[in-house]
Amino acid sequence: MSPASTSLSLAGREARRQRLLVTGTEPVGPYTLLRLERGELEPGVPGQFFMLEAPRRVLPRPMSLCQAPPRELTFLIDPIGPGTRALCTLRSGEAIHVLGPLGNGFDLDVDRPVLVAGGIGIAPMPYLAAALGDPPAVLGFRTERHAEAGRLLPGAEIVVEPRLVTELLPNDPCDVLACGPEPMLEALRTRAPHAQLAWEARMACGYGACYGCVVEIDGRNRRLCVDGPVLRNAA
Amino acid sequence: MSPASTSLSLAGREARRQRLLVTGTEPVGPYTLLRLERGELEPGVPGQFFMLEAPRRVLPRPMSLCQAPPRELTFLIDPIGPGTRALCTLRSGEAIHVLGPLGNGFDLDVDRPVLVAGGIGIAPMPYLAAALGDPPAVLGFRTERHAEAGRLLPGAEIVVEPRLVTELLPNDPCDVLACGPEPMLEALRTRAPHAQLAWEARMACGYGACYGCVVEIDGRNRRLCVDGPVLRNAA
Amino acid sequence: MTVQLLNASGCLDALVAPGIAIQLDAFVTKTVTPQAREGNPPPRIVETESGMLNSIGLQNPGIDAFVEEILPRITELGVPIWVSVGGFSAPDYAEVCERLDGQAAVEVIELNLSCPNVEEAPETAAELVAAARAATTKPLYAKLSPATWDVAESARAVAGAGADGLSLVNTIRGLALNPTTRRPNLPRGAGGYSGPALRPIALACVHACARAVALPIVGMGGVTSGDDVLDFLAAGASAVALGTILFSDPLAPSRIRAELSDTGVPAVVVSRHGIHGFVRNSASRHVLSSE
Amino acid sequence: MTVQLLNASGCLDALVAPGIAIQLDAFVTKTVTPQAREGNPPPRIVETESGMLNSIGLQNPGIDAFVEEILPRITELGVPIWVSVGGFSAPDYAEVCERLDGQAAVEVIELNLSCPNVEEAPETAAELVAAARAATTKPLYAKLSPATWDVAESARAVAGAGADGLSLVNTIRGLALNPTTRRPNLPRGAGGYSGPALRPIALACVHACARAVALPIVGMGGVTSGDDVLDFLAAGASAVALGTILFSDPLAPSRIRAELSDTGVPAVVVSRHGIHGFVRNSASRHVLSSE
Ligand SMILES: Cc1cc2nc3c(=O)[nH]c(=O)nc-3n(C[C@H](O)[C@H](O)[C@H](O)COP(=O)(O)OP(=O)(O)OC[C@H]3O[C@@H](n4cnc5c(N)ncnc54)[C@H](O)[C@@H]3O)c2cc1C
Ligand SMILES: Cc1cc2nc3c(=O)[nH]c(=O)nc-3n(C[C@H](O)[C@H](O)[C@H](O)COP(=O)(O)OP(=O)(O)OC[C@H]3O[C@@H](n4cnc5c(N)ncnc54)[C@H](O)[C@@H]3O)c2cc1C
Ligand SMILES: Cc1cc2nc3c(=O)[nH]c(=O)nc-3n(C[C@H](O)[C@H](O)[C@H](O)COP(=O)(O)O)c2cc1C
Ligand SMILES: Cc1cc2nc3c(=O)[nH]c(=O)nc-3n(C[C@H](O)[C@H](O)[C@H](O)COP(=O)(O)O)c2cc1C
Ligand code: FES
Ligand code: FES
Repeated sequence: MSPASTSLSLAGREARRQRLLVTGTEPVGPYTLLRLERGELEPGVPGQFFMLEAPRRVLPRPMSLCQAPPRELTFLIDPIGPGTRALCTLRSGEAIHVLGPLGNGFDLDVDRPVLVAGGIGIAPMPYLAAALGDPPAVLGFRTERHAEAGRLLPGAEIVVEPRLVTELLPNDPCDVLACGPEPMLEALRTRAPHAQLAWEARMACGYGACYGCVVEIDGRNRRLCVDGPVLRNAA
Repeated sequence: MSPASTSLSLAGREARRQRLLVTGTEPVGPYTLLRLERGELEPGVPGQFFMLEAPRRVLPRPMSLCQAPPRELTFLIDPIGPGTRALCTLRSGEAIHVLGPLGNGFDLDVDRPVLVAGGIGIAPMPYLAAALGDPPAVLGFRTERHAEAGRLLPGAEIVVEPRLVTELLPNDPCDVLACGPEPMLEALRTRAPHAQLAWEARMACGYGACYGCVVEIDGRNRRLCVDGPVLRNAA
Repeated sequence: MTVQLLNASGCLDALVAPGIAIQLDAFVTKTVTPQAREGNPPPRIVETESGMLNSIGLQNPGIDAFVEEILPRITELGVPIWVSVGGFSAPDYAEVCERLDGQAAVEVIELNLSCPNVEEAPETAAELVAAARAATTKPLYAKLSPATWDVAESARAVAGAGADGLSLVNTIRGLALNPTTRRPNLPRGAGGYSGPALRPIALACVHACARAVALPIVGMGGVTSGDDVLDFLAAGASAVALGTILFSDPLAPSRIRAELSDTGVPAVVVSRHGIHGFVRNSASRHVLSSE
Repeated sequence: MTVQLLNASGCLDALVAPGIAIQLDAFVTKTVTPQAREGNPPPRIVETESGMLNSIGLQNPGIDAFVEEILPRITELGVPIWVSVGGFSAPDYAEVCERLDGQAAVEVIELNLSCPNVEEAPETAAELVAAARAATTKPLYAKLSPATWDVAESARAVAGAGADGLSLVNTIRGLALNPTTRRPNLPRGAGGYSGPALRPIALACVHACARAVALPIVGMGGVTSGDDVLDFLAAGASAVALGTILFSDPLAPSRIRAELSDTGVPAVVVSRHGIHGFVRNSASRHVLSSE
């Protein structure tokens, strides 16, 4: 069992910090699905994120919740550097500190949801799809191997580069909820003025303490960890 | 099998550096006996030492060879700080870089050898005793628990504080070969003018590169790793 | 003697994390400048092997918005408030200190004389302290950089200019490159280096300054544990501030207090005897007032 | 373009480890002073989380014994020799440089202007370089400390005084305490901080100086791998020196060359374009002469 948790009010929301046991890891294409005991943490709203302790690193790493099975939290991790590699090599029985849920998730009050994800941007989609009753989804990947991650979202349409997700967007009006690389989000921004987009930035703290994660919103530098990561395009 | 070794001439002596597999560890009282595959390293002369890579530490740690069983090298380690603790928690199958043998060992050309050790100073004695045909030996320890290490030197006389090894020294002339804490070595120095004493100093490199290990010998600062660790008292 | 724990300036937002701020003996604000600043362009942070680099660039709402909108709200927390003041000239420091002088809620003014991420003022640290001294009667803590050959000399200079205490240390300039492009990982090139790697440097600065001046010292730089806190006290600090550790462990203040309450306090006294030969009670006057 | 690897002064004894010295493009001696020095009392070293502190105190036999006994023997190794020169006043530097000026075996003189473990000379770095410049026609490399607010300024000053190159950086002062006694782990208190923790600081200094002056730069500070070497070259170094890594891996020179020969060289060129917009060929004149 994981040791006791502590609750914290961060940016007016309840979050908890607890040392959680790793219950398992499995490869998903080039990514790793990390399963943690849920402990006393709330899964939160789809699109919110958690700060995961990265073994032997100075700073934790922000990760979107991928799935919320009973008594577990899972995260889909792309090993692109030292922190994510350390997380992907965790073994069952090891434990890491986790803080969350953090930030603004997706607004689920939408009429015609369509989920759009590129690459590791698929990470928050399984939990989001479950909350919205498996709406239509389109996924784009760099290679066939990356596309294996599509199995986490059964029924989704999948394209592999050079084809792009934007080609698959329905022409009739819909509510886009998206996560992925910046070029994809920028493309959607013009295509779907009211899309809800989950952005990324390097984060040191994840709860508003460091001002490291700012992005420009309406000409002002705002903290993505507090005002995002999900932003309404128009906003 | 351990990867290939490289040979080096250091201070005019041949040494080798190789990544050696841990074949096992066993507790010996409060100490840990670390067993390594011998690879292509020479065990050297009793009293010589090796620099052992301490996992996740910046500097290696100097350790005297304890035993030289066929195809193995063993080291007796007292976990007094981060480096020795890291070495004591190594597991079979892990591997560390080892450099050696290094320094001046004991001069084995002695008529009436008596081995004297205090605490972890017992470390080089089993290999030394084997080379001299199990001469008489006296061992001093801080507690009964530490004294369990006496089993590495069957037949040795053992005293536990407040009693001191010096009480057990034979009165008729003999050739003392000793290793242990400074107060013990200083006491022997006065008792046995020609004793061979194995000293300690903090070492960064172990092969004469850093000048970190100097001790005062005849009013000059000499590198213990090159001119020692075994010094002839009178010298 | 209980150990005084503060946050390091720029490492905690009391309005976003009030539950953490109230665990501190004093809350230190992010540096406030005369005008509002948007700060430096992102990315602003990068991790290194045993620390991190930041290039925030003193993003803050400016002294007017601070006094009108922020100060009243953090005052409600009931934690003693230290305001960190920055600027680009002596008049800047004087202006901000003057505005704060009338604010009863402000217990201490910390002068950030050493931000590595913005252009520096033309005046020396001592001149900036003198300008601030003329503008306020509040206790002034001078925050010094470790990037100097003789920090004790700087300490004597700011003490002579009227500083009531020292905050040691600020970050030191560091650079990291992207392993693929080999370009600096931060747009401005260098950033401020903080975290565990900074600790030995910070301890050396505290140790040198504690011998050079009789002022109380808030020690900081890579503190992660109760053990680290004891090192800073032993080196001559009278209080300790937590920075980078708050990013990975927002609960560090309570954890560290627990670590200290086990074996801490006697060790503190012993150790400070060990270093100073006596316990510098005077050293804690401003911070102790928060008890 | 091949990468030039040297040892950092004080981190290798060519007479004890000739097999390592001959793997280098140049061997840099431990700092030599006018008189023999016994150095500081032990213990002289302590490890930290990601570096080490040393307080050797320039132990060396003095210039006479160096020229008579040591120089002839290291000359036999056939490796270009850089002699590190130290002292406690401008005349000290001038005296040692004058003695070395006539020694054909000496290719470069490196002026150690920044040892944190001994009392410093009263003169500025530039004055010490000027004194050395007047005493010898050999190429002079000025070795600077990272413990300064504006290292580029120091670089311009020593360049103006006649330095032909820069060695960046020396150690920075650090302190560690014994966890039991809470007393400094080194008798003199602070020591020189080196190793991986110093790398971001060293890279920032190289980056700043490469922009400030056109001199070749020997970069050092926490180099452990070929990847680290590429970082220093990208930051503007024309050669790289290995220090603390030699203590844990005496075979680092050959290992690092192997790491570089895999993907290294193109990366170097790319990366230095990335930083400078052009490859500073002039930068390598002294060190390249060792090819
Ligand atoms: C709100 C949020 C949610 C996230 N969710 C996930 C997730 O579910 N799964 C997942 O695999 N990743 C996720 N990320 C990205 C992940 O946090 C980073 O990839 C990770 O921090 C990189 O750390 P590292 O040490 O492995 O690589 P680093 O060495 O830190 O970085 C490697 C490379 O990636 C770049 N980089 C670093 N951090 C980021 C970042 N945050 N965004 C974009 N580029 C970056 C660096 O510039 C560098 O070029 C999320 C990020 C945010 C902000
Ligand atoms: C030639 C030689 C042979 C040695 N053989 C053995 C051996 O066979 N088995 C064994 O257990 N140890 C041996 N030692 C001692 C061992 O190297 C040190 O205990 C070890 O380096 C301490 O590292 P650490 O990180 O665990 O502790 P540290 O944190 O480095 O030190 C912990 C405490 O021990 C003190 N200390 C550190 N290094 C030394 C040292 N070299 N000598 C004395 N005190 C020190 C420190 O001041 C500190 O108080 C030998 C030392 C030398 C020089
Ligand atoms: C993200 C970040 C922002 C900082 N902002 C400020 C600031 O606004 N003013 C200031 O005086 N110091 C600032 N600092 C420096 C810290 O207050 C502290 O001096 C330094 O980080 C060393 O402590 P640490 O190693 O515990 O972080 C900042 C540090 C970090 C990491
Ligand atoms: C044990 C030791 C001794 C040193 N002696 C000298 C010296 O005599 N002269 C000098 O200029 N630098 C000396 N240095 C500094 C190194 O040359 C180098 O500048 C510094 O260690 C940074 O490199 P590193 O991190 O790779 O060790 C010494 C460093 C160490 C660790
Ligand atoms: S990550 Fe620290 S403020 Fe957003
Ligand atoms: S340990 Fe480096 S010279 Fe002896």
